[in-house]
Amino acid sequence: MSFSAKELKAFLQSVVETIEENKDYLSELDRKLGDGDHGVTMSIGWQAVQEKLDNEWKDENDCGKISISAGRTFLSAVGSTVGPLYATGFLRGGKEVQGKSELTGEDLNNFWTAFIEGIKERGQAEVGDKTMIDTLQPALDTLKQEYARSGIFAEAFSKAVASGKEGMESTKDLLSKKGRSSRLGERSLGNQDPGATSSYLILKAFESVMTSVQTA
Amino acid sequence: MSFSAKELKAFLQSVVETIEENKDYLSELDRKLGDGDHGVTMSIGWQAVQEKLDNEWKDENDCGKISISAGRTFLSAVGSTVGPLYATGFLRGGKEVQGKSELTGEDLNNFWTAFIEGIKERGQAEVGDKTMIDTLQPALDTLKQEYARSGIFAEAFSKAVASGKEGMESTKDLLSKKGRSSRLGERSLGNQDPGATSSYLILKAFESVMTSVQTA
Amino acid sequence: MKKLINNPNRVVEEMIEGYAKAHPHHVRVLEENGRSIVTAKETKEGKVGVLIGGGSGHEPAFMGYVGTGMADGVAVGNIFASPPPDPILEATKAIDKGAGVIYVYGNYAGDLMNFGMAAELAELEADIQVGKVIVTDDVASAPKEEKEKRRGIAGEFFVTKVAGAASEKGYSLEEVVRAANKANDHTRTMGVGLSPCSLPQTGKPSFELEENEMEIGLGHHGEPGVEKGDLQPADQVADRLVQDILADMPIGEGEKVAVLVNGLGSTTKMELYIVYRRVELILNEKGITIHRSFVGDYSTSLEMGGCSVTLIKLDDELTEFVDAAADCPMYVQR
Amino acid sequence: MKKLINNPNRVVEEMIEGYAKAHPHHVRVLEENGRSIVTAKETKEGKVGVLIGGGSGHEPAFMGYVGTGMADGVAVGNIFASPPPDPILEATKAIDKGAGVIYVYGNYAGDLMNFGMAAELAELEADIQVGKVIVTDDVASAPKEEKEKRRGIAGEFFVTKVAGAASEKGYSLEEVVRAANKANDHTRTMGVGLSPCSLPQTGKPSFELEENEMEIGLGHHGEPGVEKGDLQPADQVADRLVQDILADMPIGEGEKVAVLVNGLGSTTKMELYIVYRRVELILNEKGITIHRSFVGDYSTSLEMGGCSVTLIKLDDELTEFVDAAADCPMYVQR
Ligand SMILES: Nc1ncnc2c1ncn2[C@@H]1O[C@H](COP(=O)(O)OP(=O)(O)O)[C@@H](O)[C@H]1O
Ligand SMILES: Nc1ncnc2c1ncn2[C@@H]1O[C@H](COP(=O)(O)OP(=O)(O)O)[C@@H](O)[C@H]1O
Ligand SMILES: [Mg+2]
Ligand SMILES: [Mg+2]
Ligand SMILES: [Mg+2]
Ligand SMILES: [Mg+2]
Repeated sequence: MSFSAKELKAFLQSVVETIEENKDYLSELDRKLGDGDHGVTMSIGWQAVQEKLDNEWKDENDCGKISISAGRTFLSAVGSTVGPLYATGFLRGGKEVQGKSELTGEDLNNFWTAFIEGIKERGQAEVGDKTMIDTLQPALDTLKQEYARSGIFAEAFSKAVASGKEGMESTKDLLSKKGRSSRLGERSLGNQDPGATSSYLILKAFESVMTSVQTA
Repeated sequence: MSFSAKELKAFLQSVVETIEENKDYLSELDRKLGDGDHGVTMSIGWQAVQEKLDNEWKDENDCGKISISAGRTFLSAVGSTVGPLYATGFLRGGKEVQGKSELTGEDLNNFWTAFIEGIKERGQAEVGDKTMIDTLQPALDTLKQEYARSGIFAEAFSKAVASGKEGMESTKDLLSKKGRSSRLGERSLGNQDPGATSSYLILKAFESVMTSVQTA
Repeated sequence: MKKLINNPNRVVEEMIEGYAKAHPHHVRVLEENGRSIVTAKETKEGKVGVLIGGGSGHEPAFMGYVGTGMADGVAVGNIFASPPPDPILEATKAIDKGAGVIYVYGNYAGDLMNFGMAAELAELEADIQVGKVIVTDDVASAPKEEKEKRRGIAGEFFVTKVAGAASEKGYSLEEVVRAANKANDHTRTMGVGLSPCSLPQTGKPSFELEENEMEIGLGHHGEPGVEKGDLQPADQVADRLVQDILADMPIGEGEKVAVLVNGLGSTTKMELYIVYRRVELILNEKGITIHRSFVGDYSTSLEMGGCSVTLIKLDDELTEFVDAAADCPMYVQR
Repeated sequence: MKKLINNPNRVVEEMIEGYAKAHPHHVRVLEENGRSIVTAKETKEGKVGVLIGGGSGHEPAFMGYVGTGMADGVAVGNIFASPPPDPILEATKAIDKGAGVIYVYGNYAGDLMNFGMAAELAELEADIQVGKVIVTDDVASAPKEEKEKRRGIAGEFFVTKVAGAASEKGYSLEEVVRAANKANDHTRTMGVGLSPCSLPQTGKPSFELEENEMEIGLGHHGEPGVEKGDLQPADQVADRLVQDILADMPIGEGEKVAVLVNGLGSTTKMELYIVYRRVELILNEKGITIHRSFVGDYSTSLEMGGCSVTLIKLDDELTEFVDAAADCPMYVQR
């Protein structure tokens, strides 16, 4: 396996694209639970990342720098609730791989662990609160467990994504407790959380890059 | 023929009713040409007259007083464009029959002549301007001519109403020149003027009272 | 359309009640007539009274503009209907301080007749001298050669402000009338409508526009305008409005104006500032100096969507009056 | 819904441009960050800086409240989205006069994180002491026992006013924070929504209500409320809103309040005054004194239909601050 800055950028590029594709869907989910802007916000933020991909980062090989810069770029472009959350993810993840242009399975494992722990710390949400944590926490649990067991990161990550998907889907049956939809009560039932959905899309984008790395 | 205060009140009562029935229709006509309130305004004004009919005028026999009071009541209740116009009609008409509790054909002819001349003077509109004058002027012309010819007021008035009706209908093919719809240009074509319509309804109400007086 | 009201036939009464209760230090309703509202502050003996009015539904115009530096009294009509002479007359009597009263109102058949009748009565019955200033700022409502036929819309704000400030300064009736007429001569407005309002009594939209249409020159009561067309970007709309104003009242390089971007009711401040941005750009390019700007709801048409742009060309006198302080329940300037 | 805009992705930028151009004597945009707006007037050395902010779409909140007696600076987010730390931090640096800066913002996850991060950075990087006051006036947004979970809505106006007046008076940071927190503790708001707004980017209504429905407790961004039901007459709506406030914050006979009846965007002043009329009646009956009233659009949700009622219970200190003069582009008090 070889995961370099090129792959990291491919991952970011893939997130840009999946967010663009799912922009309306994410806003629609948020319209039912919150203020209807999640797709808009994600799009603004990731378009800012796109701009960096196209210019500043062209010759950058330090994975840490790229990830940290991605976090800052996203945050500065959007603010909002997800700005500090995803930004913290990329900042903390980036710190783990600072100075590295090639990442090992171990590095990637540390990246994602720091990424998700960072978001948890920033937002103080718990599983069951109907937030992105419902995607990210089970994904992290599985990743840790599977990576410890097999030592094969790509395999472990794929399983983590599957857990994240289940977690995302579980938000349909949850009452909102955090964020804009927290007062919705019963009426939040039946609707999937937008942040849980965008988190899944991000994990999924990473998985697809991992797959192409493996097959390449 | 006997036309006393009782008949005058019956006429006013009949206007109240016909306006109430045609309220939405008049507003709808005004919506196409103006600000959509003609039915509302007429209704507010005539409801105020109704209140007087039910109370203050119960024992009043002076046709002049009743008519003048009707004009004032209408004006105070509505203002608007038609307030001063119709009020002037009733004030001027009332002046002609002041102190009289029984009105002859001559009186009624004077009443309507003063009524319509008053409105013309107040509003300074001319035939063809697409206003109530397009109903009232031909009605007046016919009334004068026919009454001079036959000396039978009721008959002359009926013919006047028919001319008024034609005048009212002619407003459909006129460009607006006065009031709120005057800038409408071409687009005012095809729509009947609301004020021309309410004027016709008033004439018509008077005609029906005249008919019942004759047959009674 | 949904409205937060009780009885459609009593909206004006209840609005006035609420207004008087909310601002007891600013305004009071006359006992003589519930549609006459006057300033609650004592005005100076010898000050020319400034009286405004018209149909309601245009709030803050007109009742919101009673107060120091603006009007001393207002006569409130039914929705989109001129007030009758009574409340005008009563307010006239209440605000006259021996120097006469100026009436400022829009050029509508109803207002002309009702204010005209009130003025006659004031002079006849109460021996109060009345000066009448009829506002005709709406460029779209008649061609240039027939300016006297034009309607009064948002520009009435400037004419009222000038009359109020001139009277506050101690001008005589004749002078206040002159200044206010000058303000009117120097003022032009062009508007655009995007969505209709509805009268509480009928609930019907005041006009019809397709989901992607706008109408240039639409009247303040939903009267049809001069041109219906596809909704344009804000910049193009602003270009059109300013163009039409400048074609009608050329303003040379180096000349000075005040600008009012007025919301018709449901248009957000965000949109108004986006329009303002472009207006500033155009005037700036032409070398016209913007002395002061007003952006917000100054004269509405219930919940109509759209906006208007008003320019008033300023000389030194008008500049002073536009800058003068004012303190009204719905408009304060320091 | 139709909007007078150019590019949906640039509405906030263009609004800020227009705003800054319209009021150059009042506000200026920082060169360091286009989303930071500060007062154009020189503020005194040693004055506590007052910084507000949040998502845009609530105009006049928040950017309209920069000026004497209110805020010294504002950080402007995207529509309905908290600003990121950068513009908050830059505005903090610009308005600090050596006495620290108070942040007043609503209790939303995004604002908590972004203002929180900015405060940390201000202290770390620029050695500026920051006090944070989080507004939680929306009674509908959480039960009484969980007041700390409540959202901030129209009541933010009063908290900002108190912070601004306290800082103007020369209070220390600690004291300004205390006064602003007291204002928040004394403030309750209940709102009702009648019709949705739409984001320029999606054009979709923020929520759905039938033609004859209203929703009590609806959030300022279209977040679902506590109860959907048939549209009631204004009096009953007012009764319900005031009842819920008084159940949450009892106000005794003889106590004093200021009232704010706030429009959400497309609701007319006529309706707001009709609602005010009833609020006054209820408070009057209970022997509660209304010291001052505010009726109008103070915190909107784009073109949403509906209104909110806010009560702030006044002691002598709060009375002084509510009465204090203010001079902002979208709000002036004399
Ligand atoms: N405290 C929190 N921790 C983690 N995620 C959160 C938290 N609060 C909200 N979220 C997530 O944020 C999402 C909403 O994001 P978005 O719509 O972009 O922001 P906003 O709520 O400011 O409009 C929610 O769907 C939820 O998943
Ligand atoms: N100068 C005038 N003379 C006679 N009738 C007029 C004049 N101006 C307008 N009208 C009539 O007034 C009618 C409109 O009345 P209404 O809708 O009640 O008042 P407003 O125009 O104030 O809303 C028009 O249809 C027209 O017939
Ligand atoms: Mg959202
Ligand atoms: Mg009409
Ligand atoms: Mg009318
Ligand atoms: Mg948001």
